[in-house]
Amino acid sequence: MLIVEHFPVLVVAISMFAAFTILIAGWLLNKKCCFFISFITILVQFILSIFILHHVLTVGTITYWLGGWAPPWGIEYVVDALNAYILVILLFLSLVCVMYSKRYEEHEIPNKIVSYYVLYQLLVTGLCGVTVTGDIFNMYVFIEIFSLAAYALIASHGKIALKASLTYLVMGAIGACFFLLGIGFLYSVTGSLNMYDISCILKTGDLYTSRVVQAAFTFFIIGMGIKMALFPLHTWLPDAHSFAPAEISAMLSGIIIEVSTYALIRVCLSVFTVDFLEMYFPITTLICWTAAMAMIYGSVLAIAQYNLKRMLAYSSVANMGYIMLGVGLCMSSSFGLTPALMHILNHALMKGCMFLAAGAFIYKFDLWEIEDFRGLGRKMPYTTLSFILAALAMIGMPPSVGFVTKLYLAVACFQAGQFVFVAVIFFSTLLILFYFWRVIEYMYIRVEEEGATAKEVKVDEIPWSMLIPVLVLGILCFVVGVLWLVNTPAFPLMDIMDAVNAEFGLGVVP
Amino acid sequence: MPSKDTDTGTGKGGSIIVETVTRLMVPFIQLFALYVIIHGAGGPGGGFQGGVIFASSFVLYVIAFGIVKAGNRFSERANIVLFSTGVYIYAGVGLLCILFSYGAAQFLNYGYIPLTHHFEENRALGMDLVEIGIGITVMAVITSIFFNLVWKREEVGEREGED
Amino acid sequence: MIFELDLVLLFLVVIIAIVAITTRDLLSAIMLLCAYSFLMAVVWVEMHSVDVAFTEAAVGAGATTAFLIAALSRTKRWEKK
Amino acid sequence: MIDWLIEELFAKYNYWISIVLMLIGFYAMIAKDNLIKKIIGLNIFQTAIFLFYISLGDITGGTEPIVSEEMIAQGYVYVNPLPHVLILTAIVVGVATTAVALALVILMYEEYGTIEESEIIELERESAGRSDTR
Repeated sequence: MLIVEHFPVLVVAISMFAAFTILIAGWLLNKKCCFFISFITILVQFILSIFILHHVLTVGTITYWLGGWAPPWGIEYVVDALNAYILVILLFLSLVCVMYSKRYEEHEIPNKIVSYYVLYQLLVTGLCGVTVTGDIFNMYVFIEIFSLAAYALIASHGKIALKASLTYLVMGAIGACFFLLGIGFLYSVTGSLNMYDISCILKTGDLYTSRVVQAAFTFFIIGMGIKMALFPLHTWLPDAHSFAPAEISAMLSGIIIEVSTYALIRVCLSVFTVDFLEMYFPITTLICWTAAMAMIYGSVLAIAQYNLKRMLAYSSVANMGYIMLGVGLCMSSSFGLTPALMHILNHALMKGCMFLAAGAFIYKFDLWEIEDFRGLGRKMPYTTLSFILAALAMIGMPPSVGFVTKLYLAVACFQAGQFVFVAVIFFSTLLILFYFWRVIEYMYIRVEEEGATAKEVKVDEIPWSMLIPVLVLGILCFVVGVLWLVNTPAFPLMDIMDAVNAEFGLGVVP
Repeated sequence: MPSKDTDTGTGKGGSIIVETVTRLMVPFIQLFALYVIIHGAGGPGGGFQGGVIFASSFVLYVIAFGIVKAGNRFSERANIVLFSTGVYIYAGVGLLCILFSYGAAQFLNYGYIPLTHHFEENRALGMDLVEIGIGITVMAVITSIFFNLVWKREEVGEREGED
Repeated sequence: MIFELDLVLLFLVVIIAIVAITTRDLLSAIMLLCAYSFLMAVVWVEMHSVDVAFTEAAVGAGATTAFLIAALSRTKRWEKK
Repeated sequence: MIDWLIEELFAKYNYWISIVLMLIGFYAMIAKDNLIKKIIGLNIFQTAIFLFYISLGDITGGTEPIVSEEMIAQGYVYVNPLPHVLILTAIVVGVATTAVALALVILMYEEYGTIEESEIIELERESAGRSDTR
């Protein structure tokens, strides 16, 4: 057995170890060491995940039988191109956020640092677990672990965040229970919990027309729809995103709802397979229309917000629409899942950068409202610069990541013959331009109204450990966009996409 | 560390009957909890249930003697060490399997830990070890949650446990 | 399993659940939830899942009730209408 | 008609009751104003799902899944133990969720002085209104 094949389980186990090491070290030794343990652990995990991705692309899928029990009796970890890709993204963003969190949390909650990092590490454990597992019940357990950590982390600043966290908890518990019910329905017809095994039994047993299977599918869609804030079920999202600490907002928007999306994609395509979706074609059409409504609704409500973080939260609803549009179109275009997966990475970069920058404004000057940002472009040049880079990427300036997504999505719509969605993409781009332009205007242009104070502003930047993550993400918004377009051998992003599409039998125009 | 002005109202101490019965019952409850933990592999029960029963003995103690007196006997630090120890046992056993077989066996494949000479016996012993680890963690976590919920302190960090 | 016993227990469970969510005294609601969990445990013994019944009796009726009462001792007992 | 009733309603009574309990719990989670009531509803909802799972594993005339070789040889039929194991895990998750929710409720009570959701929203709106006027 190759040592690389142990890495999927090590990614989860190391993280869990670290969580409790932080607890002991933080209470018995020193509060300062919590951050370093967390940072080093996530760095190691990130390196491991890159090895996993490399192995998956060069050799093939990793399957790992936990405890040596053969599936379908034991728990199996399966890592293919899709998992490995998501794993790398999530660990990269976690690394960036944990780096940012050092100064921010010392400033905001100095006496709860230990609990904070323990929960953060548990959050990463849960997210990694969802990603690597190939067992549907195991996936449920990990979803609950990361959700529990997320509830506590959102509430960590107290006050108004408590209400947001409790709303999220109630909604999230309903979603998770629906997921559990879906598993129960599937188990009752197949008698198995291993995803690959279930899909085989469904196919060979000709169970696609069974009502129980259809009900299970509906429960999965609704359950994960709540967790990933799909349009009509997104009501917990704006509060949770706007009152959480900055890096948790970035994680929520960039990773947590994306991992839920991953779970949905995995269940739809690995368990139910493309054949099932083709049999019930209205499902994908419905997903597309819901996504289109989410794009418009999120953008319109984002315009109505005065609070920057709340505006970004509604923008997340719109961006989930982009991802789901990609999922909905996956069977009718030659790109397959490419636009959806592409936007998962792109959205993580853009939203991560913007939420971290918004947190920087709060950290430095306690500024929440967009109107208060007058002249911020001179006071904090680097932070605002990276915010602007991410905003331009979100609007879709070539060659940024947002442009690449929109290009691929639009071409996919043309291929599918769904011209109305092209119009929707175009319209939502206009709306995005509108609401980000407002921020840019206040930051750079409307300085004069302040009068004399505008002249004597000094550069007053955030500390380096916070600035580097923001800058890195802001610059990556454009670098990754170029990488998507040119596809160099060193960063074979398109090869990953091709591997994913080949695995699910997508990307062939019918 | 214990705050005198708890609003739980249980600090007065109850009747002598309740206190004496509690004193008598607590060791038996704990013994039963240990029985449940050890017999988890072959019958109903296991680490989680045993841990909860063990923790419930502390809950009973709090109900009978009041939070202040119980709180003096309850060490936050010892509790933290305990519930980390449990996780270390659980995950450590899993990692030892990989180490002892030089990477040939999977995580949690207990058969490869050289406790005895039989593969199956190793597996049973490994399972017991894991149950004990889970039991310790659950006991500490449930006690900790209960104390944090019932006891108003300066800062209450909400903490949850999964085993 | 004994069909009649099962049916009676399950109806009792439903009634207790309805009363537990409608009563305005939160302490009695919590105690009813405790009773609900115990009856559930009996139902599960009767459905031959001893392990789950054991856990439900320890966790649902024991730990959860203790947590809820602990929380109630720090908040209000009566629900407003 | 009678056959249908017996077939669909009566023979599968534990599934129906599980659904009724689920709806009760769901109603409490959505409609109740009191936060502790919401948590009670959450518990009922989860237990209903557990009932569904246990009903899946149960068979008429089965025994507990703790059997020896001789008992199987004698023709004892034991119920499916896998759902039981799943439910053990789900119970753990459920109690963890309850604990987190209760911690949040206590903190909210200390913050707002009430555990009624509508009053909290009211208080929040007031404080938001004040921050707008500043």
